Amino acid sequence: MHDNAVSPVSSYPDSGHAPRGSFFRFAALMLVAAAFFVWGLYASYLTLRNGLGVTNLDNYFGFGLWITLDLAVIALGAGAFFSGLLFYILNLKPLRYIVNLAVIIGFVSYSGAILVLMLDVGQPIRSWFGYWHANIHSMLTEVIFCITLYLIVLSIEYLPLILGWKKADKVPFLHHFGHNLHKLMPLFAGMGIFLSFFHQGSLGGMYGVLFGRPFSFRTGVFIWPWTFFLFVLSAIATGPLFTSLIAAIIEKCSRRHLIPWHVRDLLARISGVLLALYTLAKGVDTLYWAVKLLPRAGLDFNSVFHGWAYGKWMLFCEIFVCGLAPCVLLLVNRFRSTPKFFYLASFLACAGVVINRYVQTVQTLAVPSMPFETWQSYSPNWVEWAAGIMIIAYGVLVIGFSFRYLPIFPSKNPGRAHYD
Amino acid sequence: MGLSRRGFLALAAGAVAGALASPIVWKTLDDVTIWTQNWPWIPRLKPGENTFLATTTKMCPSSAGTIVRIVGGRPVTIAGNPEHPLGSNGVTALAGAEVQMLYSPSRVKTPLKRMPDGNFQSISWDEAITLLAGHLKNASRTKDSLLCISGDQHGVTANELLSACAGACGSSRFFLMPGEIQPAARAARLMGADAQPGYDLEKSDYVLMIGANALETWGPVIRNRRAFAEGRPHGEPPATTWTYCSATQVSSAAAVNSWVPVAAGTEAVFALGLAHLLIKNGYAANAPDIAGFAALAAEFPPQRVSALTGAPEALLRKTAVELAASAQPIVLAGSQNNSGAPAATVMAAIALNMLLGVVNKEGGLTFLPWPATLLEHALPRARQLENDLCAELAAIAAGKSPTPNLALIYDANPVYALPDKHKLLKAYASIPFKACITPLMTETAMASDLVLPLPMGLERLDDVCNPYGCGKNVYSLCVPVLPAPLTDARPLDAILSATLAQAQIALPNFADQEAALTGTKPFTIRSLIAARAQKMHAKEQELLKGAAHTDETLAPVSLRFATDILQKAIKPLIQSAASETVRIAPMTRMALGTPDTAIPPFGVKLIRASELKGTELFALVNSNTAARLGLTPGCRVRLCADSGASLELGVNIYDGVMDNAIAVPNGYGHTAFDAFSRGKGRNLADLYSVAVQEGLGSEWKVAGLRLERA
Amino acid sequence: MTAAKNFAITWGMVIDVDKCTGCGACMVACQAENNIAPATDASDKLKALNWLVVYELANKKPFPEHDVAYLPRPCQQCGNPPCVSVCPVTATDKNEEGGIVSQVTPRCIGCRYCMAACPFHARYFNWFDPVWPKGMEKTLTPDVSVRPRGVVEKCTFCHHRWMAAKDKAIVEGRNPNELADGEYVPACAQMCPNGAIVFGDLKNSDHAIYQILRAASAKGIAFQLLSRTHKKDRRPNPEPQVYYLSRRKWVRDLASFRLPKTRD
Amino acid sequence: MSDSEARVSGKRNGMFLSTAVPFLVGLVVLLGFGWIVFPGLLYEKKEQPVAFSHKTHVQDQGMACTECHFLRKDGSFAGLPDIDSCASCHAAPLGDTEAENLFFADYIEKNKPVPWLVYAKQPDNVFFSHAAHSEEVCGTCHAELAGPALCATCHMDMQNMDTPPVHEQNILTAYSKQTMKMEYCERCHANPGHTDGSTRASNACFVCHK
Repeated sequence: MHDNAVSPVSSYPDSGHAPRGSFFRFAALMLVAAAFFVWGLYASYLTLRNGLGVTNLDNYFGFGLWITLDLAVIALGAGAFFSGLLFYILNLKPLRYIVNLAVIIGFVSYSGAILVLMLDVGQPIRSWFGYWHANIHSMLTEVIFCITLYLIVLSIEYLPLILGWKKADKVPFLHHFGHNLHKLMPLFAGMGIFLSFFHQGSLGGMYGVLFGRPFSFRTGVFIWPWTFFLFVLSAIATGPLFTSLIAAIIEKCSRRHLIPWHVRDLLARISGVLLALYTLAKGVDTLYWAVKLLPRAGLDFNSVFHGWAYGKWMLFCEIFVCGLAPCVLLLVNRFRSTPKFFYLASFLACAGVVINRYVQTVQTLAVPSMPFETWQSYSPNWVEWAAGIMIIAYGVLVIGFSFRYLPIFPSKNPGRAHYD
Repeated sequence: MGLSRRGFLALAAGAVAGALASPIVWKTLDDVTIWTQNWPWIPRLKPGENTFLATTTKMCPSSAGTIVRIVGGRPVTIAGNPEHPLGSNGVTALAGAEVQMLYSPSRVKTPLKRMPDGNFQSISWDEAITLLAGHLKNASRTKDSLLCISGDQHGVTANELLSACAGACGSSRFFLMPGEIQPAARAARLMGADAQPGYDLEKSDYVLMIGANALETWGPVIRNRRAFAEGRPHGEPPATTWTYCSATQVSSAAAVNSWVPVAAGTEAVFALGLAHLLIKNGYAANAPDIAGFAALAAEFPPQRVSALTGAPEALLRKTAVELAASAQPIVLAGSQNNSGAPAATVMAAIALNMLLGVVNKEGGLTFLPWPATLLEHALPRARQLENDLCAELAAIAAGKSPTPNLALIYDANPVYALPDKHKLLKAYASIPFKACITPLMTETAMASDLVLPLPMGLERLDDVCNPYGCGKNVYSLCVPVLPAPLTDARPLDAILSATLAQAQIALPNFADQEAALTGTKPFTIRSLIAARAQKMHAKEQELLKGAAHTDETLAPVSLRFATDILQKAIKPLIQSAASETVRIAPMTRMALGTPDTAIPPFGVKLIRASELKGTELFALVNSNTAARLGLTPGCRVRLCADSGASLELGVNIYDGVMDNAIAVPNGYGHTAFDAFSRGKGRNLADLYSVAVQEGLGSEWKVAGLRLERA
Repeated sequence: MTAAKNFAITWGMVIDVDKCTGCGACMVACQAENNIAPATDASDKLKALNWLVVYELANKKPFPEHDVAYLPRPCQQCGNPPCVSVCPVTATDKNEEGGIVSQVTPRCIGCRYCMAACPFHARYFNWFDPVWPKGMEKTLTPDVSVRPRGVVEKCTFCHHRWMAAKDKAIVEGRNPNELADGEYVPACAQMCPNGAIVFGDLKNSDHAIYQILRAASAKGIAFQLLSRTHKKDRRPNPEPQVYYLSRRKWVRDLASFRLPKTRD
Repeated sequence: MSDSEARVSGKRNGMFLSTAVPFLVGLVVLLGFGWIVFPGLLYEKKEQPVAFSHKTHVQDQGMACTECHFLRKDGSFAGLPDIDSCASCHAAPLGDTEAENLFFADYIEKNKPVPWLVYAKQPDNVFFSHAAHSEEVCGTCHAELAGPALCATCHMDMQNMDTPPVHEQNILTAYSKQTMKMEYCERCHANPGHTDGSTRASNACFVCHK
């Protein structure tokens, strides 16, 4: 169905008038997602009712699957602010096809992260203390501020798409409101970029500042440890790839061609460069850490790895399998243009970020911090998996309904509100 | 004019604006947040005036003086009483939990009667007294058909009341639960001293502990540890030397000067080995039969001692040299499972102290006169200690002595604590009617026909007199800190006097009229205490305020080595030491409670991760033994003994255990009590069997230990 | 990377490892004094809630060279606490004379970031609401609030005993900031039957701890947990206010994390 | 105006009527409810178990405040007197007021402590030292805070109240209406004039929390 040559007309998406795939297929998919969502809700009810003791978290592993999921989902959700930057600020016109999807993915990942954070925090009702009694020295304060504010920005960016819904579009006020709002998008995109840059970084900074944990501690510049910049770089490198992956999945499910190849090609080239940059930076950081920082903390490279769950294979994966390999696939034209390799590269890059977030969160806590302590291990139980999958199901639901009823992708039909 | 859609939207917008500009949202958010700080289901604190009451702990074998903090009439925490001769600022992990134990879920609330279907039904005190009186009356008709078991190792008044009651019913079968004091008293008597061996640790500069874990469970541990601490200023080399010989390098071993691996049950051999070395370099005692003893000691050269006990020769010689070099040495000996060593062990230790010439000397082995017996029919303390419960139950099982009609158990848990379950407890079960006076629902209470609630230590008047291991005479009272017990419990004197009266049996009177105080009823704890205080020239009012009475007078003794008896007593020890290829090394910790308390609520968090995982108990073996026996960490084994008993355990590797020893923790395997103890691990006592030697009491040992992969 | 905060009064502890027999009386006293709920099953040591834990150390040699030592580990009340700087809601702070790191559970939102930051594992989370057997809540002392689920708690050196000692001094007309040695002692230090835990004001020469620490440091037998020794380690040192003594070198080396190459 | 303009202005007037007015109505109603009615809903009113009259005790009998509210030797504050100290005078009914007879029957004879509803009750996580807020401490600079005046800074002026005021308890927080919140304490504790070394006051967390 795909034609290699990049021609504007023929690849013009046949959206707009053709029916959006059979309702039955759509309903079936949404039902499955809803089922997982309800299962997650039950797990959440148990957690909120009985206390976090129902999970496998403990006093060594205060952070576990949920925090790993938060960080991964927020990192992969960076496609929103980055494509916002590319489209609204740097005016890369072809991205108009994908910017709306990016915004929805961003909205889903941030609201999903906040949802699971409300479970993970011991006293969710007091979370507004993060603003009221903020501790300006803490990286987590910055994360709390920027994630919640950026979620508001994402909702504002998502609002015009919602107002693009057929029934809402008929109400003139809403139509005009949505249209005017769309004009302000560059402003919100700018705010989103500022907020996202800092909280993506602070999520990394959270681990880098822990001078009690030699595994994750890094020196840095001014108040930002190097992990601050690594997290930002890895987020913007893999965000767009994640968005393309989701777009590919949507196309496959709805059996419709939505985004011309040249858009994905552009994103791939940008991500490829950023991924190369990130992999290089990650390599240098790992080297400096292994050669200089660990020995000074009384440890050596071998002593911070243990068994399979905290093994060196993950570091190897992060740098080579999910770092170098995707760079090559994305930067070499021949591979980039064959979809199979493109999607493999995207998947590997995203997997690399998830591994990195897992290692930074869980392995940091597993390494014995006192010499007379031993390695401890952590494995999530069904409550944690259920709540985690709930977020993914929530994402599928929101993206599914948005795709079906909201004008995400630009269409030929002039009557319909479309935004490019 | 009806409201248009636009009008409605405007109204709603105005309402929202109004709400946001009023406290509705923000005050509610603030209050809900404060609600999370004061959830109604979280217990509230109650202020009150702080008062402090001094008493002595009866729940903990340390018998230490304690101070209970009371807030507005509620006891909350317990601390040590530094003025008390057996106390210090600190308390043991068990005594520290005594206040919380007042509210233990396994408290017996009311008298309970076992119904035919096996369940208990709560009955009134009158009903219970009538039932018990009936059985007491039948038992008093035939001689010796009442069996009394008392768990009070450290007091005299309760035992006096109980044995006087038994005497009044024509029975002399009054027994104390097995402990360290019985073999010590027997050894002293056999060596010519009708007195209680005492150990003046405070003034000793070299304390050799053979098997006796004096800093954890042996004797008045708080006083022992105060003496230990006083000899070791912080950071400086210790002024006193403590050496600990045991099979496991735990608790005391971490702080003493040197740990000597000695297999459990071979303590006597190690002592004789030392005696041999001392005699070889000129030590002699002026006792008549020194020659015989020297000959016996000569049979234990270092090589043989090392082979039998597992202690390296070098350490044996080093200990002997240190003993000789120290000014005031003292040797303590006891069992490693804290339930009574064989008499031979204590005899060997007394012999060593004789050789070192520290008998009745400062810092040495002091002999304390037995406390007076006040009531008629009551057994004197010395006779009480001669009666051996295990020997008696073994005799009943073998039919050599008649099965009693009635068993009266006071504050004791024989069903859990006694060894040789197949033999001894079968005999115990054959007793038709068993009445158990206990504060907590123990295994014994569950197996009894009548359970009578006794007030806890902090709720009753009781006394502590010369607990075994102290260095001088000490007498102090356990004073109630609550106006009345929290449950419908009655003290022992109330129960016994009501029962005897109902059974028309005359209440025993004071033995000698001089002690008969004016007007007070003799058969009460209060009057017995008053009489004893007067006899001791102690001030009763001070005692009731928690002060202790001490007395330095010692019993003059002329000791002999009694080599013939020692030779007979040591034979089975050597025989089993030689035959066993692998031996049990019991580990006892105060934090896990005694058989009468089980694991206190605050003790659960002190259980070592290597000992218990959920309900599965783990034995510890060192890497050499594990390799030899083919054991891998986490594998499961079944320990079987000749007596047919077996114990299924997991195995953990820990190199603080000597070779050929399997270290098994004591104090687990409870089937009664509450969720803090029930169902956790296995009871090590089940594996032990009892060997009774004529005139030498009974000896706990694991005969023919075999290991099978479970 | 802030430098260590210092105060006129610095409450500190010197724990003599050579006198600790691991009996656990300090852990029981701590639970009773600070209204910590008992647990029916505490075999999952990572979820058991204690403010003070006694670690069992071994010199990793086979029998018979094997040696054991017990090390009680309260909160180290660090001079430069890794936990204070990371708390997003300032629920924990080192801002009070006396140098005790405070933990205000009504403000804690339970994010557990401070637990990740603390290398001594001295911080514990309430995974469930505390439950006492019926009636046992009558043994709650009025000095420490009962913490609900969802908040982190830590050893406070029995701070409430200091406040009570200060009140007593005020009523007796003395200066509450010049308490005599032993007037304010945490429950664990008071209850240790071996007197292994010495407590006092590190800066006050009339307190016994002052001399004991000086003498021990002079003899080189005092050490601190994680007191690293590599010159170029630019990580800030937590600077605990809890010192340990041991005349056994393997204990000092094992617990103070000396680098293999630079071990003396 | 042309009719189109009229229509437009009429439309505009209509528009004004149909949007602004409902908006204002909604606004005013909610503001009224929020500021007047709502706060009352949060509090549950209760009477004291005994109608104790400070006026009778302080003014008529001339008792000093410290006879019931005093600092104990160990520095703790006695707070409300226990039943025994009441019984020391009220061994038998002294007057014939109905409240005293009730008090005598329900509490003195049964020796049952009176479950007073404390107006200034602080939550469990707050520690307040009366010893540190004594006359000697505050009186050095604030001469006006002598005797009862010092107590009146945090408590209601009880000494001449004949009947105890109604106790209002917040149904969510269990605080009483008079319970001091943190910002009230910080008037002194966070006041630079106090924390500059001139007094022992400090705004550190553990000074007030436990």
